[in-house]
Amino acid sequence: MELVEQIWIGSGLYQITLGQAIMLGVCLLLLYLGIVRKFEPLLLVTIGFGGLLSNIPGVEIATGDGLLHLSYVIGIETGVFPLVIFMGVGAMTDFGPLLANPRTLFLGAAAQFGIFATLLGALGLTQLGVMDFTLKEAAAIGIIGGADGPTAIYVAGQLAPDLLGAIAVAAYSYMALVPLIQPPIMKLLTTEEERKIEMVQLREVSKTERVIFPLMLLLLVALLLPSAAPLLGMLCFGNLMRECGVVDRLSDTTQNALINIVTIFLGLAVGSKLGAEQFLVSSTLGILLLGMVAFAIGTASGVLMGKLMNKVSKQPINPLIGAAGVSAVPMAARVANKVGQEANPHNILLMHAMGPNVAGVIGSAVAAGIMIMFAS
Amino acid sequence: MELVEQIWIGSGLYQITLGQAIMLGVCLLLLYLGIVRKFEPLLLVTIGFGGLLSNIPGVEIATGDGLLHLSYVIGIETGVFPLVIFMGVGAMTDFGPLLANPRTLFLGAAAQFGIFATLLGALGLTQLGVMDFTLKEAAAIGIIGGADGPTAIYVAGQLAPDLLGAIAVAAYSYMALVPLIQPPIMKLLTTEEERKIEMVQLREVSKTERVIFPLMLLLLVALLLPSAAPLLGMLCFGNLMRECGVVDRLSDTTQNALINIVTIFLGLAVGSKLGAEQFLVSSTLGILLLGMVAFAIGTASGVLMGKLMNKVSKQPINPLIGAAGVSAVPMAARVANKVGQEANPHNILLMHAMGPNVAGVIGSAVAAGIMIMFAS
Amino acid sequence: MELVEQIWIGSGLYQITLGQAIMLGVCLLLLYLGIVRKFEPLLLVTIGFGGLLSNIPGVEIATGDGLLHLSYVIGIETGVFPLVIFMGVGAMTDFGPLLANPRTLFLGAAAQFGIFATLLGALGLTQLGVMDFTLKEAAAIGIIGGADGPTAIYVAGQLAPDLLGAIAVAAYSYMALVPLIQPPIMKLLTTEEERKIEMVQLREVSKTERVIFPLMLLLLVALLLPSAAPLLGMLCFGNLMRECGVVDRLSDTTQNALINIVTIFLGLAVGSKLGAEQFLVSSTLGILLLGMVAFAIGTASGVLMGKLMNKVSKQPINPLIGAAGVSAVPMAARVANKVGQEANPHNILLMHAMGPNVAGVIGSAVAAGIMIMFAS
Amino acid sequence: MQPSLLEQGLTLMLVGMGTVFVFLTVLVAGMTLLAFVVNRFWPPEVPVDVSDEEVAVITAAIARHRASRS
Amino acid sequence: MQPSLLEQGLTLMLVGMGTVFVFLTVLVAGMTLLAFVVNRFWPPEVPVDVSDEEVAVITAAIARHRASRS
Amino acid sequence: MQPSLLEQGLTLMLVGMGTVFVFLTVLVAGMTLLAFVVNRFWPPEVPVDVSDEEVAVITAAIARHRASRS
Ligand code: NA
Ligand code: NA
Ligand code: NA
Repeated sequence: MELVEQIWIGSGLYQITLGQAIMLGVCLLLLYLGIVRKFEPLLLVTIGFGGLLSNIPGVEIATGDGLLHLSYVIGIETGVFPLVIFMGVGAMTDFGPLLANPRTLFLGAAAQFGIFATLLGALGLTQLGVMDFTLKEAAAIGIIGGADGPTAIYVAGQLAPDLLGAIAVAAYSYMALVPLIQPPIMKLLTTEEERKIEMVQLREVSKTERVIFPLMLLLLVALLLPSAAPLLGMLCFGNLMRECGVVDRLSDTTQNALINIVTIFLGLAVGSKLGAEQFLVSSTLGILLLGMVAFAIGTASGVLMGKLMNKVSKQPINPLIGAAGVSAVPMAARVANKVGQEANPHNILLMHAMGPNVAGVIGSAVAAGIMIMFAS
Repeated sequence: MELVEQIWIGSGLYQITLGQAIMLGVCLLLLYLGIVRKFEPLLLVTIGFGGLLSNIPGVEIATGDGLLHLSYVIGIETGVFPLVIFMGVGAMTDFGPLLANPRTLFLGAAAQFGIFATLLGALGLTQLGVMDFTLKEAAAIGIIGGADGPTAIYVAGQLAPDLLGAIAVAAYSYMALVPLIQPPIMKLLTTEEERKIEMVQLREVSKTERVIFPLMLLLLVALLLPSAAPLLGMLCFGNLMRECGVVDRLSDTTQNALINIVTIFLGLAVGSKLGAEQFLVSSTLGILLLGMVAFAIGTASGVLMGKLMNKVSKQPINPLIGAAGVSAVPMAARVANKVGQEANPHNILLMHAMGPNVAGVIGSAVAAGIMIMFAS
Repeated sequence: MELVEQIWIGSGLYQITLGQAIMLGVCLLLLYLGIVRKFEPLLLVTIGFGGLLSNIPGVEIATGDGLLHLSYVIGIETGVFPLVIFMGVGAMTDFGPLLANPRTLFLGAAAQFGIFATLLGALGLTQLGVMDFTLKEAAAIGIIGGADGPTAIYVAGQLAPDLLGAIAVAAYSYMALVPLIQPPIMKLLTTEEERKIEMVQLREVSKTERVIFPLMLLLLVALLLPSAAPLLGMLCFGNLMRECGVVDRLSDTTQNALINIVTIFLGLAVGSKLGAEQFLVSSTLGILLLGMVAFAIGTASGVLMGKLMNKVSKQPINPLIGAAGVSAVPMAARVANKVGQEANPHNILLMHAMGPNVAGVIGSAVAAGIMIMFAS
Repeated sequence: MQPSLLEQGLTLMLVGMGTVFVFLTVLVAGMTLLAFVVNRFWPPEVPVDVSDEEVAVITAAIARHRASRS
Repeated sequence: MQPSLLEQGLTLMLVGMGTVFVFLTVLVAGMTLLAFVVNRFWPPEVPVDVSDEEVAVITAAIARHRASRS
Repeated sequence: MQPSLLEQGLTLMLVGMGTVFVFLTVLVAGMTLLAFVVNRFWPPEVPVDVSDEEVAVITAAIARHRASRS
């Protein structure tokens, strides 16, 4: 009888808190978004399941010697997992469209305004007494606006580990919502005529340029902004392996087995931060709201920069591709293409939008470097 | 001359103990069973070779900073390796047959009697003064009867690390002996008529059911028996990745590169526990004997439960499929199919036996949860 | 303004030292050799990029919690990375040509003279006051002459971590230079007649021999020279997985995903030792010089042993295959084949040279065991 | 009085097997309910890869092909 | 006096956006230079997969094939 | 008296090369024995991929093919 009581006391039904029950529901929602709605499934499925495991009452999974907590300590606290993911992203990224039209980097730069505006917003809410964020935390929240999952996780792991769960969930959720969030903003800020603009075809980029580009980018980072070197360095390393043509077996493994393994454990590790007592706090709501704002502002500033560049440039630039500057590769580029085709069915913007899209990845890594430099 | 003497003193011929020589022989036997007899080669080859390395006199491989000892500390003490293997098993398991006929779970439940009977046997031998096992150790030995390698290694790593080598060797050896151990017991306990019973074809199981099942199983574990959550949680995670259809690249890597890498180091790490001074003790003999008994009792109780269910059920149930309830996937299911076909050549029991077979995996993980809860 | 100043102070342009600038150039040279000249690209690209990252001023990448330093501590200090690479090499090596003609092991033995002669040279330079190497350091430098990357990294990691960067760079650079360094020496030491010698075709080697060979080698190592057991044990383990035919999925993963992942992080970790203050020291120049000498002497002693064996043996032996005894698989065997064909276009030495070539791997691992035993 | 090791084992066996059966019974109930709900509200579509008409067309084509070879 | 959190944020925004633009401007310059140098000194070979003659041969073959079917 | 570094190196060289040769000699002996035992007791089956008859058939087919082309 004593043993039966012990089972009952050890059971989840006895131990579960309201918060844990709510979080189990939230995590099921994330799984629903990932599986049924196909929102960034690679991350939402793994994070969501990690979150379920973290809210099982009474066992060490997301704490102590548990697998999820070990993954967190080994992979996120050290920054290793997001850096390896960045290496994989580098190995999967074709910088050709950017090399063919370097000026689209400015679109990727403008879209980072969302990051800094959100930082300011988070500090403003704190000043008003609505929220209570430190400068570090505000910086980490701002990075959501970079629309780049591993960058957000890397910065949050360095500057605001307590907010990591909310920041990662917000980043991946909004990245998935790009097709809903961006089009109204894009249409609001552009005229029908601007959306119809067709762009001249991109030039061929030679292999030599492709191989030298990651090295040049790395050296510029080293000389100008070393604090962005871990993130951009791994991106460049992955891209060099891809383009150099002599280590294809390493590049293949980086793009497949390695990034997949790390994605699984990254997701579980982020999920370990979805424990009820950490996630169900008022700041989470603030982060979700601010993240949405960050996206909207980033999109808007990208489009506005596109309009400006179209005015001053000799060659026509469709301002819609500015929206792709937020990153969210390749979703945001596809959205730009789709909105363009609605106005002009012959308008193929996809490759043109890939330039600002990958520029956005570089841009938010640069912004991340600045945040880490000043805020830490 | 001094140096030559130093080589001689450093050589294995000078340092080797009788125990090490015997263990080298035992490990060669394991390799023979794995390579020539094809007994669970993935584990017996890696464990056997790890055992060879561990019995090389005078070098740190299975101790200190050696590769095998590091694998043990990182992978087995923390439980990470068996949990990752369980994730891989989940990604490779088709729960369809079980979903089509949920009642076969009872067969998987009954077969777990072997576990608890063996626990009792180990304690009985201790009471009689023949052996000297603590409750924890007896619990870890009992799990051999679960016929599930990673579960046995996980439990032994948690409850009785000193016995891990013997338990793992026993578990995998007997799993490989399923085609020899089970048939006589199955034939003894069933009549020719029972063995001839044909079962109705299984219904199709929809994708929705397959996706929801691992989540439902996880939530039940969370609410009823959280101590089984690490093992069953990873099983469910792997299975969700398999069935959800949106993270196929993660599922593929889990089923291939990841599980293969972990299998290699799990085998070596288990092998590090085959050192002579740890393995050549009287308790090893007791464990090998008790493991055999556990298997026999598990098989018998599965078959007897099959007979009972056949009596009370409207639809016919061939009691042979009860033997598959011990796990040992998919060997035990194949054995049930083969014995069935000997009695009735038209009798295709394989898919029907897969239900209790995977139920046995769940059943022994549940039993493992109970053991860990009470004994630790 | 203060912030702008902070960026300037934090920038690489402000912080960079002359040494770092030189090292960035050296690493770009390594990348050039790897990518354009295709010198051992798997290692020179990863080491070179790791070296670039290590010489970025002002950030923790190759130190503290940085990814490269973590890789170094986890993978090189423990010896895990080179050992896993050796397992992969074992899984990729066909010992058939060696089994068909065991006497070619003597060629692999003779070529190790380069190792010990270089050890003596390093100590001689120290005695003369030109350099300042300890016995341990001299031993680690000598292993460059083994022409086997992972062996050199393993020994340097154990005996002379400070020299690891220079030793690894020397080892891989000279391995790539084999087609330039070896032919003149080979032609100098052999007559035209000797180079024309055709060898009798190798016998078929049965699967049984192939499976037993790695076990026999391991047992001999265990009994005679346990200090070589970690390296040769992993080589044998990989080869057993390859040949036993029952764990092909483990062998495949070892030859692909696993060795590729480890190669990436091994390269980066070695790169972390290319920091200016560690690499730009006079001893690096000494190591580069001694490494070249080691190669030349190893090649010469292999060829001379080939001449001797050709004299005393009944069956003709082309002395050129002795040069393949330095390892550098399979480059050195190809060079022997090419030089042979220059003298006699019908002379196909490739498979005959593979015997001494893989014998060289075993030979240098044995030499490494001796070094580790005495010097540590 | 502390129960003997054997008594502890006996209790663990009873409670253990009980828990295994209770847990798996609940799971059976859950799976049955799941099957009912899913098949009631989201019945799986019958896979219709090939329409009757297509079958007729293909059969005729094969017959023609065979006739032409003989 | 220590600047308020909001003032710190404002400065960080100005300096941050400034740095992003400066960095990316330098990168644009670098890429433009790179493209110029590479195309000047190592112009990519124009990929000539199919010669004119081959095109003629293939086109003729296709035409013949179509003619034979009708 | 402690031997000088150079003397230590010389000894290490002699003992080292000696050990390498002794070890590899034992290995050669082992491999020779292994080959003898394996070929004596478990001789490898001669691989018969293609029967004589098949060779004849294939040769004839090739000859016919060549003849038809000329
Ligand atoms: Na971005
Ligand atoms: Na079981
Ligand atoms: Na060598």
